[in-house]
Amino acid sequence: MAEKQMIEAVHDAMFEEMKRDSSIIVMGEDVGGGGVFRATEGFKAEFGEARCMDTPLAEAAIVGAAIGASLNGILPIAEMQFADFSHPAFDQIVSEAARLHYRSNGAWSCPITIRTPYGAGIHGGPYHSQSIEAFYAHVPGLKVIAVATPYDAKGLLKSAIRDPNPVLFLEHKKAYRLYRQEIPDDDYTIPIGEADIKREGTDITLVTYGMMVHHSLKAAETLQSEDGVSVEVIDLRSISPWDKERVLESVKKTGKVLIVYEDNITGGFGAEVSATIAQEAFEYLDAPIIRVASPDVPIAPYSGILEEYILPNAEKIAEGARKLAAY
Amino acid sequence: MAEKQMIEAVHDAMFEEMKRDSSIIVMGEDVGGGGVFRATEGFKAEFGEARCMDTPLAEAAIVGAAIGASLNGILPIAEMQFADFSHPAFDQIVSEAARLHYRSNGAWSCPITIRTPYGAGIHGGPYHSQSIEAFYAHVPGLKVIAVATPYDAKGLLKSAIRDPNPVLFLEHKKAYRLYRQEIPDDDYTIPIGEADIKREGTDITLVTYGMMVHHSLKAAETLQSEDGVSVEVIDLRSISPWDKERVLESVKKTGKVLIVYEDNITGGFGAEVSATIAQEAFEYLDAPIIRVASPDVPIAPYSGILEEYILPNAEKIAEGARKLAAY
Amino acid sequence: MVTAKEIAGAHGLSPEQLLDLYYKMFLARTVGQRERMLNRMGKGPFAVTGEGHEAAQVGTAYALTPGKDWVLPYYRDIGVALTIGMTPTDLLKAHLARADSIESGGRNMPSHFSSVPLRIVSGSAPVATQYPHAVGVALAAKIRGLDEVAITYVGDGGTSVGDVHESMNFAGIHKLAVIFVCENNQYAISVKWDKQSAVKDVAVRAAGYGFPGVTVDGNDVLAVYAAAKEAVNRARRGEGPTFIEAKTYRIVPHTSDDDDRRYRTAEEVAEWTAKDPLIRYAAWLTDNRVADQKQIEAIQAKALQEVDEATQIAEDAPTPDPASALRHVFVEDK
Amino acid sequence: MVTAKEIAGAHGLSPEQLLDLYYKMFLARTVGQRERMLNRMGKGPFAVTGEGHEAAQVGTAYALTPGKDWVLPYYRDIGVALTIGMTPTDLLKAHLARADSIESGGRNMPSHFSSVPLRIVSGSAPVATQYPHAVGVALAAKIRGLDEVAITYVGDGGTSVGDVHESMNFAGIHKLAVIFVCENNQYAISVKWDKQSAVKDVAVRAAGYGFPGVTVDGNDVLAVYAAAKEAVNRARRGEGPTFIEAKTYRIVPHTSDDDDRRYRTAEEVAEWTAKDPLIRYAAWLTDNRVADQKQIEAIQAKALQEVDEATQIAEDAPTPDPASALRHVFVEDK
Ligand SMILES: Cc1ncc(C[n+]2csc(CCOP(=O)(O)OP(=O)(O)O)c2C)c(N)n1
Ligand SMILES: Cc1ncc(C[n+]2csc(CCOP(=O)(O)OP(=O)(O)O)c2C)c(N)n1
Ligand SMILES: [Mg+2]
Ligand SMILES: [Mg+2]
Repeated sequence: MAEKQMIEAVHDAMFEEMKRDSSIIVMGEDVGGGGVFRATEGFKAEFGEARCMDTPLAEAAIVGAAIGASLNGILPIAEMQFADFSHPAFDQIVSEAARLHYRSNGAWSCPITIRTPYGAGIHGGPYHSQSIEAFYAHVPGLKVIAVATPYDAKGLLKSAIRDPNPVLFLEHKKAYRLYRQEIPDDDYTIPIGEADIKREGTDITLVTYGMMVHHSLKAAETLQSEDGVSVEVIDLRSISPWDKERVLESVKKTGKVLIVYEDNITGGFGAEVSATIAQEAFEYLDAPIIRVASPDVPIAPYSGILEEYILPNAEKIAEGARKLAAY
Repeated sequence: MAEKQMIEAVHDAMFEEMKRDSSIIVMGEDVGGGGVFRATEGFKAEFGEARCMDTPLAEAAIVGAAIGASLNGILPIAEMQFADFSHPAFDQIVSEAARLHYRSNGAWSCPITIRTPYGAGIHGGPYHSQSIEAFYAHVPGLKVIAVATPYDAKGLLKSAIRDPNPVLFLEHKKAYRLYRQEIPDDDYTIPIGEADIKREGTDITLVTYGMMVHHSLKAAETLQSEDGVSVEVIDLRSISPWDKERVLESVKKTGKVLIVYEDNITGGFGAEVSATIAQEAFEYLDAPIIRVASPDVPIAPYSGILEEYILPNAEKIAEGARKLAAY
Repeated sequence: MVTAKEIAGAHGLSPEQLLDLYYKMFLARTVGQRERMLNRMGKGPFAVTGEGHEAAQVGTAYALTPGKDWVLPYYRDIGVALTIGMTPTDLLKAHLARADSIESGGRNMPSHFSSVPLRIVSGSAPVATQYPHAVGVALAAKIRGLDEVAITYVGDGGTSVGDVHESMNFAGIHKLAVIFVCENNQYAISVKWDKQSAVKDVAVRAAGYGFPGVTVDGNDVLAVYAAAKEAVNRARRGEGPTFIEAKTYRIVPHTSDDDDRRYRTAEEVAEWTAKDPLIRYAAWLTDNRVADQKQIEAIQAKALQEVDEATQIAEDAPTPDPASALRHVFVEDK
Repeated sequence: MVTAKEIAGAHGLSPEQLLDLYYKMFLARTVGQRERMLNRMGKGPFAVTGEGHEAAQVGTAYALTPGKDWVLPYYRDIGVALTIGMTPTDLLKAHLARADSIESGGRNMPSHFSSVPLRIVSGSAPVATQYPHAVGVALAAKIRGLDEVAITYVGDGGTSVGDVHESMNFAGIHKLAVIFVCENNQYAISVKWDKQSAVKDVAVRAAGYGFPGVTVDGNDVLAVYAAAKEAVNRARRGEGPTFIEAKTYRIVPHTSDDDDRRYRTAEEVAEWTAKDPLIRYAAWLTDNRVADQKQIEAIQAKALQEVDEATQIAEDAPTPDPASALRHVFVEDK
């Protein structure tokens, strides 16, 4: 066991996979120099330029070339330097990576991994802070993961790389150096599609993912100590597919649901979680399903004052949980 | 009053607006020749090439140039030939059109209209059939409309053109020539954000939009005649902003909700409608909120047999309504 | 008097190959016409074909090694697909959306060619998205030390798309073994070339990416073949990409949904129909005594019979099982 | 002996303008340094500045008519913003995310320049998205019969983006009054130019769009001004776009988050620091007796004092009201 930051876990997952399988390459802007977040530090020295390739500044071509390479015996991990800059690659991701297998009736497949730092809270302004999981969780044929802990990051990134389908791997950039966590030295993976109960509880089911996991755990702490309310915190980790079973199970136990996400509330992925519960566990609900998320403004204004105002945090989450507890 | 098909209503709305305001132009692929659906038939002859401009095949540039033109005294209506081909313009729509006003603290604004035929049921295959409203309804700063009747199309397209914000105007292509409807000869508009109760009912609230409005009305008919169940059919028409008030009002009356949309079920806009109801009208619900939508497969396979299998229709909707009625 | 062998040799081909070129072109023409006919008969809801493009398509594809080189065509490339080895039956099953269509089992529109063994990569409808895929295929070949070539096709309209720029730039930097083909038929549906570009020959853009761009008479199959052969040799030698612009004309409407009388004159179409690459090549073959009229007609008869048989097979083939629509969204575990 | 007036005249400028150019360059340098200093002091979380680019920025912008012509800069263009008329106070308020920052009221990152009266269009962070906006602005001017010019800027990295191709193609077709500038500092963060392009001079690509592309020494403010002036004249005459590549170097890290020692040598930076466009131009001014050392120092002192005052004003300016974060998502009804 070694103590690792999430960015190190991301680094190690790729490094170990590239050691294991020489068909794996990383490609993207500045990855050769180690990447702007240092995720590929030392890769060029270890694996050479061909397997740690600096690309031109052209996201559509990065994803498009990754798709093509994956058809010819190479397993690319394509980096989008920031999730906000994946937008120019939207067509290649949605029309091509996600649809190739289906449109060819299963004849062709596209096992690429697209990894990218996402999320707010770092004064990144409206173009270095966005959440993009809602766009892509809506796209059949694509798997979407969002992590915010070192252990989950390493185990799920390895699964993403080994998955025969295109996977969009979202790493919350505020969690990169948030803290260190003991993670196994030996090879391990976490199955895509499995949620993780980060805290057990009996009164309220709190469904979340990404950076909000940490804020939610703090809020759950507060509610336990100050209100004696027991909140079960479920970290989805996988957004598509997502772990309905585990969530519904918890809801049937608690009867109260709080859904927390950093993204804009309208059309955010939490809406899907709510809609699924409202259809499949309605009989068990003792209260309205409450969502705590960012209001519908571009995420995020640069000013720390403005950014803090719009982003969910432990206080706002606790407030929602209290409403629910009191219901 | 004159009888018009929806495609004619779309044509007339633009034609009349361009007559009224000489700063309005249409730009897009093949619009000069009348457009592949004939929406701009005769525009070049009437308004000249400068105001009915054939662009290169480049959606990002079409939207990007429209944004720029809108800053300098021109009101562009940009056509995406098919909604599926708006994907290359995703970055220009999300990062630029939708965010310009906010990021400039209200100093700049972008009053463009982007109109595009969307939706399935015409054997268009996986690239001439997509619904895209869920992607864009999630984007703050953008208004999204989806129409499937001649009257709504004309009134809302005029509102979209006159709106000072960027508006994505979705026209269900299967509805273009579906039927004729009496619409006023004189100028009229429909406020963006207002839903329309297409059929009054007391037992079930059916929330839908686009082509599904027609299938839902048929299903409502069936339920009335065969089961004596009264279904209220609400056509949202505006997806963002959407008419929560009217929907919640109806839910409080019926206590049962069926949400119908053509798009893939997971992360579709209907999830947002459900989540809003589950939070704001929970006390009034007598049954689970049921969604009838397409399964999570690329919409739509080319084969009519496969396409029909995945798309919602009157039968599938009626089946959902019966479940709900029986609950 | 020069022999057919010498004439063929001058083009790096055998007399049989010269006739094979004509056969492929005529077969492509016939499949295209058949698809349009089946569409008019209401058997297939949609048809997009390449009549007029046969020289550009067959001439380029003929320079490749099928099964070794990679092909990323666009929807008009019936002649490319057939030259590489797809059969009329394959294409007509796709046209009729049959369950066992190797293109897509009825999921993709017709003329969205695909064959794993032939390395013809399934394409989509958004124009030009295959360009970066070809770059990636060639990048993988370079990393793996393989001398495989990737060829990709787009129309003149497609050259306006950003992906084309990003792809040519990427391939130029790494000297990848990609051949970028543009079948310039001077129209993007109804939009004439002068509304798509300020330059006459789009091939000049290749200079901006550091590799050769050639403009060739796209109705002259031997000229096209020569340009493609040269590009393939360059690519195999590791000298990088080539852009080939084949100037041609589609003598049919854009698709079965299009009425081309709205945007071009009958005179213009007639003028180009007179330049029909099949008529022209057949004349060349006979003028040069590579074949006589009887041989030409025999080839035509053979192709027609093949397409008739293929039509029968395709029509008899089963349609997809409705519930199979749910399959292959993700890779199914073995 | 030639007079300052004659020397200036040879460049189509007055002696005062020659000094004004230096003043603008030094002001830009000073604002950039100030932002980095404030960032190191922890007063602003982020700084992106343009030290080294001053000649390219001031030289191009100086050819425009502020308030009439349209400017779509990128994040490094402090010298462009100041030359057009934004003040050090404007830029420093943006750096400190103040409520009354005319750039964005603290919503956009610093150096995302904007001024409605000056027609400097608010930009985003995704590289090169402003290129098509400039095309649209010029398209509108053409439709409306106005002789306004739109100038837009991007770095060398930006030239790889599809939007740049689509924009240049569009502008070329319609001969729009757009000037496309590329400040080629040879790096996209850590990626050297030879990993971004197979051609040495990106300006050659303009030929593929039917308009002139010029490569100019981006550290020679008068050479840059001459190229820009020529482009503006062309545009005003309705002769269409020009692409200007200004070869330069950023003598500071990419941003306050970057450590440039990871990807370039101290020697390389030193070599270019010696080519500093300010030192070079100051020397030219004194060598040609347009100014003496005292005048140069007076200009520097003036700029420094202005930036000191601006810093004070910006630091004293109020921060945004938290709840104002909810405003301006949509246009508010009057
Ligand atoms: C990105 C995108 N935009 C629009 C379309 C609709 N469309 C299909 S084909 C076509 C014209 C293509 O013209 P060209 O590239 O010249 O090929 P051609 O059909 O002439 O062979 C258009 C606009 C599309 N398929 N993809
Ligand atoms: C579409 C997009 N991809 C990636 C980034 C991240 N990024 C910001 S600046 C930059 C390098 C730009 O280099 P260049 O265009 O040469 O401008 P310079 O900073 O050298 O002046 C990158 C990759 C971005 N802002 N936008
Ligand atoms: Mg064409
Ligand atoms: Mg640079």
